[in-house]
Formats: sequence, C-alpha cells, structure tokens
Amino acid sequence: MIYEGKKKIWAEYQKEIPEDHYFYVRSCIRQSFFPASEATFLDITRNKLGKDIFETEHHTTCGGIAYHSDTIPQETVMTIIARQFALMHKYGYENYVCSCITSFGLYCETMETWREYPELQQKIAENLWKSCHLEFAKPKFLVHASDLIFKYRMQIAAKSKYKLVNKNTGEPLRVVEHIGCHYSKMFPSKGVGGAEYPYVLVGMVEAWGGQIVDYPERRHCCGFGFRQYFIKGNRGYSLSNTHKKFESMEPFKPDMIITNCPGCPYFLDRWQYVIAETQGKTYGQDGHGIPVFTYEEVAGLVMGYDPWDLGLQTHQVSVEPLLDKIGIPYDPAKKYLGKNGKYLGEPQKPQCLK
Amino acid sequence: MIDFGFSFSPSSRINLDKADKEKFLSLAALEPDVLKCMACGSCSASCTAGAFEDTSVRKAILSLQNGLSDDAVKLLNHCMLCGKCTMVCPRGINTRHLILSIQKIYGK
Amino acid sequence: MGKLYDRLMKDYRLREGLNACINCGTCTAICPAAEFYRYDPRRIVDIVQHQDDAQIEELLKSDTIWYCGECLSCVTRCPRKNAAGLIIMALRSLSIQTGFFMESEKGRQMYLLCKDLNHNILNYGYCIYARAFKYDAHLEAGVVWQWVEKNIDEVFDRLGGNLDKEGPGAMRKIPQKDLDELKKIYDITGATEMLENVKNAGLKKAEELGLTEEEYCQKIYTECSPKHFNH
Amino acid sequence: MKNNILVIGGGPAGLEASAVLSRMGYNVILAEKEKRLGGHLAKWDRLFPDQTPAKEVLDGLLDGIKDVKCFTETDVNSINLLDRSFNAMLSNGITILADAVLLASGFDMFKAEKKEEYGYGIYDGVMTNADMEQVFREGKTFSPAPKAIGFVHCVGSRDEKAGNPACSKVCCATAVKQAIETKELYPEANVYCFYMDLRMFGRHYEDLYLRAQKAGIRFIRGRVSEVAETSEGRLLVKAEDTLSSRPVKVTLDRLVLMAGMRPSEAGHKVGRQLNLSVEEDGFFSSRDGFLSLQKSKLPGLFYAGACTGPKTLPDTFHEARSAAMEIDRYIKENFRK
Repeated sequence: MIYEGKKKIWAEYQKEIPEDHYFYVRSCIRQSFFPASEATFLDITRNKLGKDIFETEHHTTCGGIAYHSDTIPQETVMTIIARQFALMHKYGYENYVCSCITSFGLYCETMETWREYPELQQKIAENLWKSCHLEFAKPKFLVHASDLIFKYRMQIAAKSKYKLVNKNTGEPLRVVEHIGCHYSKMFPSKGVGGAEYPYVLVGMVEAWGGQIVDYPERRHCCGFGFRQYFIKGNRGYSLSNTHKKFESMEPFKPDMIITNCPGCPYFLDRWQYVIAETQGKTYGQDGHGIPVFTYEEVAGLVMGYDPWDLGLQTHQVSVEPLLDKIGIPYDPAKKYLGKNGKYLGEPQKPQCLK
Repeated sequence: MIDFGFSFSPSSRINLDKADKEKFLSLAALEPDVLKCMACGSCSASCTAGAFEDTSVRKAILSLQNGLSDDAVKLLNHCMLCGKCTMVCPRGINTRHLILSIQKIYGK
Repeated sequence: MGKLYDRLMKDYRLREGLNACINCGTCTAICPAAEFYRYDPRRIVDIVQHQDDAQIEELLKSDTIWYCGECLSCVTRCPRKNAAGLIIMALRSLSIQTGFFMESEKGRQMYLLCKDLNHNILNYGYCIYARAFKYDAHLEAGVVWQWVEKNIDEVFDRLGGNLDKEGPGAMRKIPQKDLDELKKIYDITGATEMLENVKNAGLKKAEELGLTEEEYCQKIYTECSPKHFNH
Repeated sequence: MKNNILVIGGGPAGLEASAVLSRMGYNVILAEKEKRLGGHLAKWDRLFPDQTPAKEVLDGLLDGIKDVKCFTETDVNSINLLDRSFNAMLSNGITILADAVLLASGFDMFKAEKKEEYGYGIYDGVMTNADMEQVFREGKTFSPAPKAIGFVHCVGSRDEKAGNPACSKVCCATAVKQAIETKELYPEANVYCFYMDLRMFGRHYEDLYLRAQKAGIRFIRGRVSEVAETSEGRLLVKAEDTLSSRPVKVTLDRLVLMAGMRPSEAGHKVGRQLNLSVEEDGFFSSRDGFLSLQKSKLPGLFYAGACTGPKTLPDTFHEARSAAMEIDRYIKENFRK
C-alpha cells in the first residue's frame, strides 16, 4: 500500500464546508438506535466548540427510507425534502447539515435532478406551496454531520483526553472505517475524499491517533438494502453482505470500526451477534466481536465523555475490551442505570458472543 | 440456538482461485482445441438439444474454465452427439469429440 | 418502441440512469444483490435499453426487479454514466402503477412495506420509530434491544433523547400541524393514491387466499422461496 | 535554396516524416521535448503482432535522420504564421523560419491513477502497460515468481467518466502480446485478460489471440470493477464474467492496466498558439476525414500520427510518409513557381 497515492486522491476532493451556522436535521435511524450520538454531536459542536447549530421540532423525516423501499413516489419525497429546505430558509439559515446518509445522498440526487430538469423543480415548488404554504429554497451548502466533525477534527484533537492508541503497547489502534453507500458513491465530488478512498473518517481517525486499516471489502455495502432488511424473509441478503465484510477484514485484526451512516453501525454490530449465535463465529479477541461506533461516539470517547453517556451500553458487541485497551475509565455498575440512577436491570447475555 | 427466521444466502461469485486447474489441463492435453473457443455461440445457436434443454458447448467450456465442472457436465447431459456444432464452429473445434472427452474426464 | 417503455421514459430516474449500456459488467461485479440473489443488474439495463415491451412486462412481473438493495454502488463504476439502481427504482414504480407487482413473491411484500413505513411517517413523522421497532419482529436486534424496548422511556431519557415529548430532540413528538403537512404532501403528490392501490391489491389477494389481514402480513413477512438463490 | 520544414515531435511519426523529407532534399529541423528521440517507442520492449524488438524499429528510424537538425529537450515556446511562413521560437533560444510545419506531437498515456478503483499508485502490485514494457526491456523479473497475473483492457478508454469515450485501438493487441510474454516468462502462472470486446483488427492480430489462447491465457469478458489489497499484499480483483452472467473474483500478484491514449499536452500548447481546432475527443481535427487527413485547416501546417487520434505504428508510418508527400506538394505549389 502506497499511502502517498491516497493523499494525492484526497487532495483532489476538497469539499467546501462552511465553519459555522447550520440548520440541523436528524436521522430516523440514528434517533432510534443512537440517540446519544446526536446529543453528543450537538453538545460538541454547540457547547465545546461554540458553533451555531439550530434545530427545530418542526422538521420531519426526509422520507428517504420509505422512498428507497419504493413505497412513495419520487415527487412525494422531493416535496418532503423541499419542505425541510424551506424550514431552513424560514429560520434564516443557508447551510444545511443532516445526520443521515440516506438523506444526504437523496438531497444531492434531488438537487442534481432539479438542476437538470427545472420544470420538475418548478412543480415541486408549487407542491410545496399548495401543501405547506412554504417558500421554496435550496441550501447554499449541504453537508453531512460527519463532514462537520471532520472539519473540526483538529479542534477536537486539541481538546482530547484520550487517543486511539493502545495504552499498553503505545501502538495506534487498528481502525476500519465504513462509509455509508449514499455518502459519495453517486456523487464522488460531494464527499470528502471522493468515492473510492473517502477521507472523511480516515481524517478523524488519523487526527485522533489511530491507524486506518484498508481491507478488500472496505467499499462493500453493509447490506441494509432497505426492503432487504425490513422484510424478515429478505434478511439473508443483509446478513450475507455484512458477513462478507467481516470475513474480509478478519485477517487484518482490526480493534474497532467507525462509521458515518446511521444504519451501518446497527447492522455491523447486530449481524456480528447473529453470526456468533448461529455459527459460533466471532471476529474480535477471545470470543468478543469487533466494536462498531458512530463517529460521534468516537469523538465523544476521545474527548472524555462517559461511555454510558454515549450510549455504548446499547451496542450488542461489548465495548469494554476496547475501552480497557485505550485506558478509558468506566463504571460497570452504572452501565444499566436510567437517568436518575434507577437500575433498569440487565439485558440477557448472548449465548455465544461475549 | 436462536432461530432468527432467515439464513445466509449462497454466493454466486465465481472464485477463480479455487478453479480446479489440474483437471482442465488434463482435458486440454487430450483436447488441445478446447483452448481455442472464442465464445462466439455458434454451437449453442445451432444446437438441437439446446432448443429444449439448457445445453450449450460454449457454456460448458466456460464452466470448466471457471472451475464449475458439475455445471459443465449438466450442460452437456442432453447432447445427442448430432455433430451440428462441429460443423459450425469457426475455430474448427471437434466439439463432438470434445464433449465425449469432457464426459470421460468430468462425468460421474 | 413500446408503451411500457414510453411510460418508463417519463420517469426522471430512467432518463438520468439510462445511457447506452455496453454490457461490461462493472455493475454486476460489485453488486451486493448479484452475489446473493439470482440477479444480474447488467442484464436488466440491457433489457430496458432494448425497448422490447414483452420483455419489460416480464421484468415488471418478476421477482428479479425486487432484489436490488438500492445501495447505488453501481453508479460509481459505470463507464457510461448509467445508474442500474435508478433504472430498477423506475421499474419498481411502474410495476406498482401497473399492478404487476402482485405477480411476484417479492413484489407482494410492498403491502407490508407501504403499511409500516408510511404509518410511521404519517403518525409520528419518522420512517423508523423506535417505539414501533419490536424485538419480537427483530430478534437480530439482539438481547440488548429487548432491554431497550423494555425500558425505552428511561433509556431515551438517559441518552439525551426526547422520546414522544414536546420540543426538539431525538424521537420527539412532532407537532400535529407538521404531520398534517406531510399528509397533504402525500395527497397531492400521488402517495396517498399509490398506498391505497397497494393496500387494496394486497387485501384482495389475502381474500383470494382465504387469509385474514394479519395472516397475510405474516405470510409476506416471512416467506422466502429457494428460487431466489443461486444454488 | 532549401526550404525549412519544422517537425514538432520526435516520435515515430516525426522521425519517419523527417527522414522522408530530408531524403526529398528539404532542410528539416526537428524539435523534441524529451531527452531522447523515439517517443513512446523508445520506452517499449517488443511490438505486436510479431514481437519485433522496438529498438530495431527505432534504430531504423534514427538511421534515416542523419541529415536532420534535431533539437532534443526542446519545447516550442511560441509559434505564429507570418504571411506564408511560420516563425517558431524554441526553448533553446533558436528561432526558426519554416515554410511548412509538421505537427507530430503524438499522444500522452492516460494517467492510470485517474481510475481510482484500480489503485494504480496505491496498491503495490498494480502497474501499467508502459511499466510492464520497462520491466521487459530491462530484463527484470518479478521475485518471487508470480502465481497469477491479470491484464485489464480499456483503462481510460471507452470510458465517459474518465473523459475518454473512444477506443485507443492498440491496447487489445498490446495486452494479448504482454500476456503471451508473461506466460513465456512464468509458464506456471495463471494469466487472465479482462476485456469487453477483443479488437484484433489488424493483420496477424487474430493469430496473436489464438496463440494466447493456446498458451492457456484465460480471457474473461468483463471490465474490472474494483481492485483491493489482501492481507498478504496480493490483489483481489472483481469483475463480472458476462458470458456466464456471474460475478467473479480472483487473487493476483500483478495487475497490468492497459492505459489508453490521450491527446498530448505539449501538442495542445502548440495548437492553441495557432488556433488549431480539436474535436470532442481532444485530438486535432484534420481538414477532412478522407482525402485531406494530413492537412490542418491552416495552410502549411500538417499532421502525422497519433496527434489526430489513436494509431498503431504501421498507421503512424503511413501517415508520416503521406504527410511528407503532402508537404512536398505544398512547397512545390506555393514556393517554387
């Protein structure tokens, strides 16, 4: 592997990411499975870095998952998107940051289609007025929330308490990155680092002391596949694709996985559980899995957030071996406590996965 | 063990690393012309059995190259050895003879 | 040029996604569905570009068009700027419009997908709504999700969420006025009508099979014929 | 008085045209930007279809230019048309007044790193056709002996995303030739060619293909989709075997990319100064596509070789000779009345 070669490609995909003043839009999946990640994103950007990230309770889903499950027409999803953009405009913002990769890809695709077919844009603007009495507008800058954390990665590093380093050996942790397919595969220029060697997560990991591990199925989809997951009879597709990735990364012995898509960490985490429970196979050390994180969780960890504030207790693959490796303290007794210290009981133990 | 209600799907991907080269080389020693196929499809187009069953010399050769010998044998199962494919092959492969050799080496 | 092809060409995704295909196979080479289903996106693009309505109709009635996971990895690779994934999306829409989706096992799954996802959107404002995501239907979500489900309000409070509460935050209660706007969008952009058609087609089928709605849902949720797979 | 003819480019086209013009009695001045003459030919080992050593051809060309004034490592800094002669200032400070100019600026190799998914310049085992010729030419061997090697046709050719929708004409035959040479060096290795169409159009080319098949080289009809590095540092290559409609993967030690032809940057620099028109593919446009192939729209300025699109060496030599004849006719009609 020639690192310099990758650097040359990264240099060609420089995406303009404004420093401040964003309209924030949440992700359905991240809210459901990783609510603490979105909370951490807002806490870091607003309270630690002093940025203006605005959220309104009036925004909704972008409809992307329903659209990619083929259950609503393109015109419907475009009008919902137009409504989100219009809210941004209404609250006086022109930079739009979204938490979801499916949304991000769909926004890029939609804006490109509008650009190519102005008559369609006109129709959507009319739909928007008819349904919501909102004024049509488009963001000046569209970024994914991982783009922003990438932009602030050095500031985060400067405030960090821990590094992605094995405290016993002093060696950088071996980190696998997984980029959501809809981040840049459709429009390479919209992603930091392009489509083939995206830099958005690599940059974070490098800034925070870790070492990126490239492996043959790095670019492969986690296997979500929308309808391929929602219908139980189709889930073999989803499972098989994640399995293919883990078989490919196994010889590289990664310490952890970082992701920028909300769905991927759920799948990469849970399919390890299914593989372990059905095949008896685990990919981490001593019967453990390889822990999978959102970029917000990793940012939070290096900045010294309490792992249970980050929601790591809701992962199926246990994170403790990695926390020990880095030297991040945690209180096992507090893992399953509610907000006011109420003990919520413990989840059952998996049969195979430690 | 938990029954999740679904299971792994078999992969369709041909893995050339695992293609059995030895057997193919022994076929090529006996039938050097097997190497000359350029996948034009004249054999399949003229195949009498191919009109009714999945029979194709072209596909059988390809399957052997890909290490899928069971598929290859299946693709020749309904061959009646009429020899039309031998007549039309632009590379002059004695396909009829080749089919017999494939059956001999790979058949059960 | 056939009528189905004409209808496909009205779809912006087809116009964007179909240039001349050279059958090079870069899409199929890395397609997650091509590896785990009997599926070859290259051939779909080729069939569509031949503009033969009989073949297109066969596609619209087949399981084939429902195998794609819409990851759009094919888009990056095509040397002719085609987008197999977008073409599939257009084919699926047409299959639903024509009612042909009811003729394949995978197509009939539309009933449940339309019902669940859009129920979430129109009632809560989310595609995925944590409270509706049940361990019983998702054993793979793990024993940890069983725990989350049991303590869902506590867990969301603990993790900085705002489950079903007023104001901004994760999984907040989205104001009714905003949900009403979503419903209006559905009404004027054809989603309501489409959902109604999918629903009626499914209920009719259930009746034909002598199944209750619940039994029918269970059937399409779990069934998976071996014909979809490679071996 | 001898008429001055300026030849821009010292590759096969420029050398052969210079030789013919000089035999005709013209005063030929040749400007070549590189240190040595011969262009891409000088970097090649053997030539398809019969594996003639490139050096033999190059030596033959160099024999013909004994009376030509050659400036190497010399750019054309500026050039313009004065009345009916061209005034060119070379980077070595010499100014030339020429009655006719032959543009033989050839082609640049497509930059294989632009096909990011193939990992040229990133994965150690990935190389180009030109790299492979250098290996052959220097008599180097791969150690340990490779177990599997692949050749990828159409890299940066027939590829709209790479900005080159056209076929580069020579890559199929080059790939098959290099595959045969590789198989000769490493008889135990599995050798694969990934192609979309095999364009073996020339005399003896199909024989080359047949020879490769008989040598056991495997032809896979599918364009390589992506390349990655395994934990052992080998290359995992994925394509579709479109003839069986199934995805395929193979692990290789080396992957050779057939980088195609792009218009020469240096040629464009000259072209811009003279307002020469280029077609959509970036190559210069001839006055017409049949009878005036060697003529530009500018009187006195002629083309030969790959500056008007991908060409084989024999094509290039034909063009060089016919350009010399066109120049001769032009000089006789315009300067000797």
